[in-house]
Parts: sequence; structure tokens; C-alpha cells
Amino acid sequence: MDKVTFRRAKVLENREVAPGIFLLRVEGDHSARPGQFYMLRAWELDPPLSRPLSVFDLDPSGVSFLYKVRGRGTRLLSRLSPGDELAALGPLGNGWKGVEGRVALVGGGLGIAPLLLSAKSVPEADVYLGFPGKPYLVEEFRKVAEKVYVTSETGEGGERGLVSDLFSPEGYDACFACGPLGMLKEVAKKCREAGVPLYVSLEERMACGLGACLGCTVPTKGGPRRVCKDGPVFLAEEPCWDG
Amino acid sequence: MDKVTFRRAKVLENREVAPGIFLLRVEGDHSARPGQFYMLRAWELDPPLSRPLSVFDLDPSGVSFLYKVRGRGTRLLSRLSPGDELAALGPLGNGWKGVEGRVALVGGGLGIAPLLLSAKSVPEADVYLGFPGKPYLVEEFRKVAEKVYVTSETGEGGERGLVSDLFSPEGYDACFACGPLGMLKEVAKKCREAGVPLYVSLEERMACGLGACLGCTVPTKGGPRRVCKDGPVFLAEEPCWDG
Amino acid sequence: MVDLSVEVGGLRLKNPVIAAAGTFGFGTEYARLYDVGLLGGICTKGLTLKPRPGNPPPRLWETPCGLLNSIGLENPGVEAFLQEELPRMRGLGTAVIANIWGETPEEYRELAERLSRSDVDAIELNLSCPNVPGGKIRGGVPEEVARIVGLCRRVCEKPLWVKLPPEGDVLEAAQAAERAGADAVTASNTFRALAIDIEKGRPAFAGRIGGLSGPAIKPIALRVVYELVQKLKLPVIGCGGITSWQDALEFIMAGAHAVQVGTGNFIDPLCIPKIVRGLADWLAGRGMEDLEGVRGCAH
Amino acid sequence: MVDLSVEVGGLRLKNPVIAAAGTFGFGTEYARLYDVGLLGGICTKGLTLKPRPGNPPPRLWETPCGLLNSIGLENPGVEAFLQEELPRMRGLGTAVIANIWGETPEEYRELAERLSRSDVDAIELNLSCPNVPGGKIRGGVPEEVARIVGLCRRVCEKPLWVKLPPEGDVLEAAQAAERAGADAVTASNTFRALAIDIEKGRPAFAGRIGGLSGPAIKPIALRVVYELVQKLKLPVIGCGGITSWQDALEFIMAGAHAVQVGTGNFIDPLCIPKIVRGLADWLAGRGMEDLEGVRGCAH
Ligand SMILES: Cc1cc2nc3c(=O)[nH]c(=O)nc-3n(C[C@H](O)[C@H](O)[C@H](O)COP(=O)(O)OP(=O)(O)OC[C@H]3O[C@@H](n4cnc5c(N)ncnc54)[C@H](O)[C@@H]3O)c2cc1C
Ligand SMILES: Cc1cc2nc3c(=O)[nH]c(=O)nc-3n(C[C@H](O)[C@H](O)[C@H](O)COP(=O)(O)OP(=O)(O)OC[C@H]3O[C@@H](n4cnc5c(N)ncnc54)[C@H](O)[C@@H]3O)c2cc1C
Ligand SMILES: Cc1cc2nc3c(=O)[nH]c(=O)nc-3n(C[C@H](O)[C@H](O)[C@H](O)COP(=O)(O)O)c2cc1C
Ligand SMILES: Cc1cc2nc3c(=O)[nH]c(=O)nc-3n(C[C@H](O)[C@H](O)[C@H](O)COP(=O)(O)O)c2cc1C
Ligand code: FES
Ligand code: FES
Repeated sequence: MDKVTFRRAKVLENREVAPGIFLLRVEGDHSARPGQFYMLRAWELDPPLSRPLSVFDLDPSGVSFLYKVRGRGTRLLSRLSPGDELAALGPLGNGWKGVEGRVALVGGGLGIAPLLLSAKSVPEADVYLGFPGKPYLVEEFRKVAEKVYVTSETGEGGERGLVSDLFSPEGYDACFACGPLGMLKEVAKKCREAGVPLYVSLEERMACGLGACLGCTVPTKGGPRRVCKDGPVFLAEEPCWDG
Repeated sequence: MDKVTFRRAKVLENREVAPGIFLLRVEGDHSARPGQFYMLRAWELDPPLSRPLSVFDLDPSGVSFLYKVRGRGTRLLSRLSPGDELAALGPLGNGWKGVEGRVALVGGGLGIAPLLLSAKSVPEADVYLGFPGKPYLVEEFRKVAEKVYVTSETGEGGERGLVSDLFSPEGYDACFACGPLGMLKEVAKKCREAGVPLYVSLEERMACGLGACLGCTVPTKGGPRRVCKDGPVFLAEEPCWDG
Repeated sequence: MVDLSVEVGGLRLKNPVIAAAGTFGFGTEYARLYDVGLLGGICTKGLTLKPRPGNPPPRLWETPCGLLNSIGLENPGVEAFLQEELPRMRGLGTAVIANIWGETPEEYRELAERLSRSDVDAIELNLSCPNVPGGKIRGGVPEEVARIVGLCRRVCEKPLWVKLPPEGDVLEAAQAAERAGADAVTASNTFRALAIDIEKGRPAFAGRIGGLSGPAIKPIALRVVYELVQKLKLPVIGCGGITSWQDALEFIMAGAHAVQVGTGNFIDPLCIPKIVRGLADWLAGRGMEDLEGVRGCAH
Repeated sequence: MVDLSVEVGGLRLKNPVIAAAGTFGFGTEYARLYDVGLLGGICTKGLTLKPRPGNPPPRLWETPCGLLNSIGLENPGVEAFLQEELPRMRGLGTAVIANIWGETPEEYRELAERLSRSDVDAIELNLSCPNVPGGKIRGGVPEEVARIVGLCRRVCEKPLWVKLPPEGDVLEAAQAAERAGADAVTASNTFRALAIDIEKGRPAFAGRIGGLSGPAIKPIALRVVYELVQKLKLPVIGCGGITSWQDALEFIMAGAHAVQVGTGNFIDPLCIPKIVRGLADWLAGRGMEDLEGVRGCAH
């Protein structure tokens, strides 16, 4: 079992890379496998819970996260400036162990966050990125993967449409997908039909992040599973999706 | 009755003028009489209450406050940087109406905060400032008052001792004192003996700041009085001091 | 056009957002800040027969997202209210609800009788003040509620609201109030709570127990309203921790006819007009004309 | 030298700070983060006779300074606990308190009997889970408390703690537990509370009502402890909203023999060791050797 730490850390960078979307880089000697996440907080008692964010990237000086401002917690995170402190618990979750052979990494919206680390660690990975509007950080992916396919619902900076429409599992040995439920279901359908194993990263509200509180449990074919500890990465056929 | 406003305002400056003591300058077209205060907050729901701070100074671009970091609220204020926003309700309280003739302004510790504005508005004011350690902002007072007496408990930058020991009410037509209870009592005793009217500024926990909640009521000879609205400035003989 | 007006317990309000008793004085204090005619109504500071000086300081103590108070019902007494405060309140352009507190059932009756002949729009019986030492009334006890409401009903022509504590047999107390002729139930007052000043090793307040209000209590207050609405015929006025239009909407979706905002006024003094505007905008955004369609939808 | 050890309800703890049931799993999860041997003890997740899958998501909902949960007592059942979890827990170097929940008084007895023959250090009866649909037990009702505690007492040699809800006739329930042979009372569990998802116009949880925990409830939980200590001979274990040593000290000054920390673990996962250290430092700073001198000083 990996060692987990809870530490205060200095913000190195918190840059708005697209409207409402921030790249946060935090100082320190952090580690993580692809698909793992940290619980972050930069406030005292309110809101009580920390916010789970996937590790976007690791470098010798720190760890970075890519997040969208959705509610109160992410809004508070977005107000951090370099030099400010936050507290980070992690790395958490099983992460994605990667597989042999040709792999497709499919991300929709903020679902692209856990894919960069995967692209870095899987030798033969193709990347499929879907954006609602103008794409961002595509260059980061191009640095580490040969083939990077980009879609955009508006058609700006990529093929117009949805990434789940563009993507085809043919020829891959495994896929890893991350994004909104609709997209995951669509990708799952294609992979099932093509007989390609698909891993997905799930999201659930979390309190402890460590597997202790059972707040993030989801029903799966094998019984209740904790997204924070048994996941967040599951084989697509495991969770009981409503639909 | 003065008009009161509740507004968001940008921080222009928040400078540590002595260890744990900050000068906060806030943008906007603010007004105040000497002894009046604002209720400030720079947080959402927790802590629920705003913090009362006396107006230290007014200038065309804004209003400034001098405060000491005591607990949670002032610690949160101390973290503000220029450009950050806070919310301010004010000006509040009756303030000090000033008087004719020669006046002594006596401040101990953070009690010096409301005195600068008084010194500016009273033509013949002498200023007595007491500090626990190294004095700060004395220059500001020298700019507006001819005589500025300074004490310091350590002897640094002023006469060694307590301002209440140095001060003598002889020859003044009125005094205005502000500071810790012990000092106020001492000054009150001297003024009573000399027959010089003394005004003091009281502190109490406040919720509304407007006179509506009765949270800040103190017993006085004339019955219960609200520090926020009937005060914070009272004639020294009014409050029922425990002692 | 959105119409927020609502009929609650025999009283028509221009909108369902009322300032809670004890947090808004007699309305004139906040009138220095904004036009309080925007409010649905104002509950006065709790009135007693005789003036009361209240408790010694400190009277306020902060807790996480909450406020403990031990005001002790300081007020000028009902006569001073009628002569000095009420005429000014009448000029504010909103409904005036007189919140009253008696040491005995007979005192409640006397207050209700006196105010029934006055210019107030409604009377709210505070059966639940947690921090009055002499307070023998327990609003959570159905028999006591029935007795007081019955006495007041007989002498009071005005709409009669009954404000309950959030603890005790709340449902039974509310049903007792209903049977005894109340027009509406306000749920709830503060929670009995405690803070200890660890520097002194003593309770923070001289009277030890205080009343807890503010955002901290919202989920419990909301549950109380939800349960009352299921069993009561009377309209319920929700109160406890409301600071935003979203909070107010939660209470309305739980079935409240109106809401009261107390501590929210301290957190954001412009809170009530913002809530009124927020509710109107939310309805307009959904193409709805009034709150009827959402009231109680969460059952 | 400061000695924080304490005897509470028949059990000696190395310090008075215990992880509250349901928030600390079976201890091993937090052991990845720090040496949980620093704790006074760990209450297990609530155990039932049969495994339970718990409630559908969402199970968590944030409120101001508070957390609403609707876990629904997901747990592997007492047998899996004894075989898989307990041996690992025993290796953690701290006291193990088995928290149990039965649908009927007889189920409590069966669980207590089974655990009494095991290696746990104490048993805590959870008479107060707010979010189990089948939950017919009302821990605030003295007769039911007396019945369950009596049944368990007869079959249980281990220290028997009774965890009460913060609502209902708490004092009478605690006295009933005392008479029926309990060794200590834990006060309290979560408050019955509600959140409404205004986007959906529905309660946030499928089971509607959830349990409110966290800093928000601290002042009420503290008041409950303060009142219990005045009337009870049994030691009281305080619980509700504790996140700092200052909070813990408030409960101890109110008379608690030990405290439990639940939601605090989510706010700061290192919360409990920090509290233990903070208490020790505070005592050392005052030249005191143990907590005896301050326990209950606020009465
Ligand atoms: C393992 C994991 C990894 C994640 N990685 C990323 C990432 O890399 N980038 C990113 O932008 N987002 C990510 N998310 C989602 C992110 O955690 C939520 O957007 C965030 O918690 C919202 O918080 P808020 O306070 O802004 O929103 P609010 O709506 O105010 O939050 C209210 C509550 O709901 C919870 N919540 C809201 N949305 C979600 C959600 N989708 N998943 C889980 N809890 C939620 C919050 O944690 C909080 O408890 C991840 C979620 C999980 C579980
Ligand atoms: C009219 C008025 C003018 C003031 N002017 C100044 C000033 O110019 N400079 C300055 O440094 N301080 C001033 N104070 C005191 C200042 O308000 C407190 O130091 C501050 O509220 C402490 O807040 P905290 O969160 O840091 O402390 P905490 O101890 O965490 O506060 C807890 C609670 O106690 C209240 N509180 C604590 N100390 C005081 C106090 N002395 N008076 C009133 N409430 C208190 C807080 O408002 C809060 O409700 C003034 C107080 C009043 C009433
Ligand atoms: C400072 C203060 C004074 C109060 N005085 C009264 C009162 O006189 N009469 C009354 O019925 N309720 C009184 N209350 C209770 C409030 O009206 C309200 O019921 C309670 O605070 C819960 O609502 P909130 O969380 O919105 O504040 C008072 C509350 C506070 C905070
Ligand atoms: C997620 C969660 C799960 C809980 N599960 C249990 C449980 O299984 N048995 C129990 O007796 N109490 C349970 N509780 C209640 C806590 O043990 C504790 O009594 C309560 O949360 C109040 O303390 P706190 O404010 O420190 O969290 C649970 C609380 C939470 C937040
Ligand atoms: S968040 Fe606590 S078990 Fe997953
Ligand atoms: S703070 Fe409300 S009356 Fe003074």
C-alpha cells in the first residue's frame, strides 16, 4: 500500500488556461500513478470537505492539477495566488495500472486531466481529447503522444463534434476513458461491441478519500465499492450504471 | 442620522507596521467622524460576524484602519493583499463630537487607532500615545498635532512607562481616551479628580453594528446602551465599569 | 410578471421574506442602510409587559457558521413600543408582526390583548426563548402551548402566529397550537447550546446556555419544517440559517409559506432584499409566475 | 510529565481522544497516513449481524460547517469483522471499541454476545442512527434504551457504552441506560437533518433525512454533555463537531471523560494526533499533570 501524506504546500502557479479552467501547480516532492488523485483544501472549516482532483502532471518541483470552477470549493481554489498555501492529502486511489500494447486514452472536458500522466507512462498511447469550445493544453499532450485527436463542439481548433463520436476502439488493446457520464456510456458501448477492455475513472462525493467513511461507495456488480480506494479507476463493466 | 452603506471595496494596502499590527487601506468614497467605525469582513459564512474597526484615517482615495491580529477574523484580514476585496459596513456609531478648547487625546496600544482623525479635526489637540514596545506611526500624528507624547513599556522610542502614568489632565478642557480597560480606568480617575470631562471609546462584541440586535449592550447609569449606536464614545462616567 | 406576494396565516405579505424577531430591531435601524419597504414583513424584537434590561455582556459568541446569543429579551416594554416605535415602523412600508414573550400564560394574554387593539398586522407568540432565566414556558411541551395559544386566541383578532423551538415534541406542540386556534406556525427559534471560554474555564455567558442561530442550524431547521408541513394544516413559516435565496428556496420547496431571516442580516446586511430579488429572478428564469408551483415540491 | 491516560466506562485509554464510529473505518485506512497507535481508541464502523450494502449515492452533502450523511450503515457484518478486520485492528496499538447496531433489541443482544467473546476492548451500542430506513429504535426514548441495554448487559462482560442521539429525552434515556447497567454514555450521534437539491426540487438523499455532524453542531452537542454530566453518575464521552484541542477541552471542561472525533478527521486527517498533542502541551504549559483538575470545571 502506498504511503499517503497530508501536507501544507505552496502554490507555484494557478493559471486560467481557458475560461473557468485553471492549471494549479503546487510545490513539493509528490508522487502519483496515472489516475490517482489528491484531496485539496485552501480554507478552514467551511466547506468542511476537501476537493478531489486528479493529478494532471508531476515534475521535479511539484505536482499539478487541472480543474474547472464548478462550485464553492473550486472557486476558492481559483483565488489562490503563487505563494499562498493549501493542504494536500495524497496520492489517493488505485490509479490506472496501464496495460501492454496499443492504448487509447479518451477524455471529455475536464476528463482530460488524468490522461497526461497516462500518456507519459504508456509507450504506445493515442490520445483523444474532446472540448466543448476552444481546446487548451493540447500542446502538452503532443509532447508526449504521437497521435493526439482533438474534437470541439464548436469546431474551434479541432474536428467539430463529440470525442465519443470520433473515437473508435478498433485496433486498440485497451482504453482508458474519463469524462461526463454520457460520454463514458457512449465509449463503453463502442468498446463492448469491439471487445476492447475499457477502464473508466468515476467521480463521487468524498469525505475521507482514504476508504474509511464509505461516503463515496457506488454499487457495482461485485457489490458496493469505494470510488476513493477501490477506484477511482474501474473496469467499465463493473459499476452498475443507471442505464 | 448619517447614511450607512454596505459595499465591496478593493484593498489598496495592508502593511504590517509593527509585529502583528497592520495598516489596511481600502478604496472608495468613505466618510467618518472621529471615533466612528466600520464593520469589515473578507470571508463568506465563517466566522459569521464582521469585525468592528475604528477609522484610522480618511483620504480622497479611501479609508484606513489600524488593527492588531488577535484571533480568527483579524488573522483573515491580515492575509489580504492589494487588489483583494472585502466588504465594509459604515460609518457606524456616534463618534466623538469634539469640544471647544484644549483637548488631550490619550491612546494605549491599538487605542491609538481612533485618535488620528480626532487630532486632525480638533484644532488644539495634544496627543499621548502609549505602546507596549517599539512605537509605530508616530510620524502620522506629528504631522497633525503639535505636541505628541510617546511612552513605551520597554523604553524604546519613547519615555519608559505607561501612558496613563505620564498623562496629566491639568490644563485641558476635555479628554478623549481609548485603550485597554486598565488604562481607561486610570485616566478616568485622574480626569475625575481634575474635574476634566473625559470621553472614552468602548469595545463590545457586535453582530449588526446598527443598533438592531442588542448584542453589544452595556449597562450604564442611564440604563442599557448599545455600544454600536449609542456609542462607541461615551462620557466616562456613564458606563457601569466593574470596579 | 413574477408575483411573490403570499397569504400566510391571515396576513397578505408582498413577498415571503420576513426579518426574524430580535435581529432587526424595530426596522428603523436597517432603514439607514436600505429601503426596508422591500421586505415581506418585520418581526419586532420580543416585547414584554415591562421593560427588560436583558443579560450582562458578553451576549454574543461565535461558533462555526453559527452565532450563540444571550440577549435575554432586552426591550423597552409593550407600552413604549406602542407609543414610540410602532408609529415609526408603520412608516416603513411593510408588515409589522409583534413578537411577544410572557413569563406566564396570563402575561401572553395581556400582551396579545393590548396589541390586538393596536396597529400591528399580526402577533407572533415567542414560546421558545432559550435564554431568559425566569422563562418557565417550554414551547416544546404541547399542553403549555395549547394553554397559551388558547388564552391569546380569545382576546386577539389579529392573525396569531406561534413560534416554536426546534426541540422537544415540536410536531405535537404545533398540532396543539393548530387546535387552539393559531393562524400559522413559525419554525423555529434558536437551539439551546453552549460555549465554554477555555481561558476562564467557565461558560461564555453568565446565563450559561444560549441560543444557537445561523447557517450552522439550517439543515436541522429545514428538517423540522419538512416534517411539520407533512402533518399540519396550518401554514408554516420557516426560519433558521437562511442567508441566500437558495436557502429560502429550500424551505419553500420543503413547504414553507414564508421564511424569516435572522442571523443572515449580520452576515450580509443586504441579505433580505437580495433573497427577494433572487427568488424573483429564479422564477422568471423558469417562466414561472409565483411560488405556488414549487411550494412543497420536495415531498 | 503529563499523563493523558484516562479510565472511562471500565476501559483504560492512553489518552481521551477516540475516533468516532463510521468516520475511521477499521483504523487501517488512516494507518497509511500516520501511526494510529497515537489514538486513545477507535470505534469501528457500525456493525450489524448481516452485511449491509448501505444507501445509494449521494451519501454526503455539505452544509455550512457541517456534513450531512446517509451512509445507511454499510458494513461487512459482524462475522467478517471478527475474521478479517479485528486481527488487523488489534495490531494498530490502540483500544478497539465495537460500535453495533441492531434492527431489534434481540439483534443488539446477539451482537453484544458475539463480540463479548471476542478480542474487542469495549462495545458501543449505537442507539441513534438517523438514516437507516428500517430503523425502528429510537434512542431518545427511555423505555427502548432500558430494554436494549438490559438485554446486552446480561450477555456482555466487556465495558458497555451507550451512544445516544442528541435529540429526544436525552437525559432520561441516559438515566435509563445507567440504571440498565451501561458503563458509559457517548453523547452524541448526528442530528436528524435535511438538505434539498434545489436543481431537482427533491431531498438530496434518497432516504431524505440524513445525519448532521461537524463543527456546526458543536455548541449543541456540548450543551447536551454539560446537562448530562450534571445529572449522571456514569462517565460521559463527548462527541460532536470537535476539530481542535480547544474544542476537546471545552468538552472536558463540560465534564466529559473522553471525546470522540468524527467529521474532524475529514477536515484535517491529522486532527486526532494534533488534539492529543495540543492537550498535552496545554497541560504542560500550566504545570498540570493530568486532566483531572479541569474536568468539569465549567459547572
Ligand atoms: C477522483 C476524482 C477526481 C477528480 N478530478 C478532477 C479533475 O482533475 N479536475 C476537475 O475539474 N474535477 C475533478 N473532479 C471533480 C471535482 O472534485 C469537483 O468538480 C469538485 O469537487 C467540485 O467542488 P465545488 O466545491 O467546486 O463544487 P460544489 O458543487 O460546490 O460541491 C459540492 C459538493 O459536491 C462535491 N462534488 C461536486 N461535483 C463533484 C464531482 N463531479 N465529483 C465528486 N464530487 C463532486 C464536492 O466535492 C462537494 O462535496 C474529480 C472528482 C473525483 C471524485
Ligand atoms: C467600535 C470598535 C472599534 C474597534 N477598533 C479597533 C481598531 O481600530 N483596531 C483594533 O485592532 N481593534 C479594534 N477593535 C477591536 C476589534 O474589533 C477586535 O480585536 C476584533 O473584533 C477581534 O476579532 P478576531 O476575530 O481577531 O478575534 P477573536 O477573538 O477570534 O474574536 C472572537 C469574537 O470576539 C469579538 N471580539 C474579540 N475581541 C473584541 C474586542 N476587543 N472588541 C469587540 N469584539 C471583540 C470578535 O468580533 C468576535 O466576535 C474595535 C472594537 C470595537 C467594538
Ligand atoms: C440576537 C438575536 C436575538 C433574537 N431575539 C429574538 C426575540 O426577541 N424573539 C424571538 O422570537 N426570537 C429571537 N431570536 C431568534 C430569531 O428570531 C430566529 O428565530 C433564530 O435566530 C433562527 O434564525 P436565524 O438562523 O436566521 O437567525 C433572536 C436571535 C438572535 C440571533
Ligand atoms: C460518514 C459518517 C458515518 C457514521 N457512521 C456511524 C456509525 O456507523 N455508527 C455510529 O454510532 N455513528 C456513526 N456516525 C456518527 C459519528 O460517529 C459521530 O457520532 C457524529 O458524526 C458526530 O461527531 P462529529 O461531529 O465529530 O462527526 C457517522 C458519522 C459520519 C459523518
Ligand atoms: S471518501 Fe471516504 S470512503 Fe471514499
Ligand atoms: S451590534 Fe447589534 S445592537 Fe450593537
